[in-house]
Amino acid sequence: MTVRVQAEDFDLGAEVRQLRLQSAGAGAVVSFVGQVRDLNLGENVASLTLEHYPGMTEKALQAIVTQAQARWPILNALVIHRIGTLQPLDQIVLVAVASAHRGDAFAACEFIMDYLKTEAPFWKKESSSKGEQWLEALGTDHQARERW
Amino acid sequence: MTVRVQAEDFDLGAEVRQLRLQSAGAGAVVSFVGQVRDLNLGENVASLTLEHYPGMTEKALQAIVTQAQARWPILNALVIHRIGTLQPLDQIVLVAVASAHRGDAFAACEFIMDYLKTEAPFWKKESSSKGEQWLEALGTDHQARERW
Amino acid sequence: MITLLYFARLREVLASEGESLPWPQALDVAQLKRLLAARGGVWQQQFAENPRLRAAVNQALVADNAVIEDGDEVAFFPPVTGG
Amino acid sequence: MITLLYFARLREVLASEGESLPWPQALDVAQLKRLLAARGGVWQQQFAENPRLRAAVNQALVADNAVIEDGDEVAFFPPVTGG
Repeated sequence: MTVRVQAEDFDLGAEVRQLRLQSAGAGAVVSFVGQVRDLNLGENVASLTLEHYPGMTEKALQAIVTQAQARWPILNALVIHRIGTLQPLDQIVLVAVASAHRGDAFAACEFIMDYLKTEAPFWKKESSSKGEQWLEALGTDHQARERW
Repeated sequence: MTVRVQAEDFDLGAEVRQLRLQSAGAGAVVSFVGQVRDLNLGENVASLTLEHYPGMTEKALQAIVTQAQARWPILNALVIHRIGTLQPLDQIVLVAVASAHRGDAFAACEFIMDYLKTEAPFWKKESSSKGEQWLEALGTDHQARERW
Repeated sequence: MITLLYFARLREVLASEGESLPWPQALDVAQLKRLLAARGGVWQQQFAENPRLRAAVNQALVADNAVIEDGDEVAFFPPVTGG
Repeated sequence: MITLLYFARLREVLASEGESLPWPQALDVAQLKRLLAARGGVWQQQFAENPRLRAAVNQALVADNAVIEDGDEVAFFPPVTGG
């Protein structure tokens, strides 16, 4: 189980390849990639800056992965979250889960994303043609978490 | 929306990159990779051979993707399924779905896999230390499809 | 004439990839299965005693009451196991 | 002493990344918020009138009744928006 917070981009193909080859008995890998949308709230986004709480972020992500492990028989999981300034269509986050059977990998991957969205201390500030503004948390993210 | 049946391997990173960059407004890409397990039914798998029904396979996959499009607001979807002889840890199948919001991408990707497992005409024959045998369809796959 | 195709384990058991069959009248899948089962041996086993047999007409999965017309492509195969 | 940290929009509004505060006795998060709100102005707005404010003690999310001990790291921030 690996958690990384980094400014650099990540290589989905290489990361998932490593994950699946290291997970003996894995038949399925589900992965989620979040990217900076080219349109957000109707305004053209010029860039997005991600701030985080060093130390707590890694602990929160690790705790989220540990919860997923306790709930589903997953073989391996990887979370990479970027920080700093990103451009439209840049990758923001990767969550990948390997398991013997696909249902567990789908559930655990979505669970990790839903918890990450509401519990991991990251904040997004958007620069658009209208200036800078902090993004507000979405009620739908809290609803998504409450399902589990 | 793209469907491919091929003997060659695929490059997850390149495929998902193309999918997300071609999907205006996409914030999320969920992808599923199925691989040949190194242990299957308790016997060492030496290789797996995938037979298909040319013509019908492509139609069935396209129909599955069309159903997913009708049910969720997805922006783009890709299905690649390999045929021929594969070794343990080889990739078998890729399903990737891009959407504005992650919940739709997760649901549509899992739906496509569940339908593919029960409706797309592929058959697996396993060569192991015990000889050759055709794999039997799993009841759990039909249960998975019935959920939707 | 109709075109018959057999796949996977069924292809091996029947030792045939398929065949052409004269088709003077529209019959349904159940009737075609009885016709093939009447050949006896493995044909009887596969087409009369195998509830897991699947059928497709013109490359779409169908139930036993689907009608087969002259010129159709009819495929028989075990439950699919891809993915 | 306790260490206070402010993040994101809160950091900008308070024009502070954090500070150290003498901590002679164990109080809870609600009491710390009242203490900070008493500074008035934006402090009053953020710590007394902002139901969306989140708190973490020693890098774990906590509710307002969590007790803060001498030496703790206490962070305040808006609802998170990562992913």
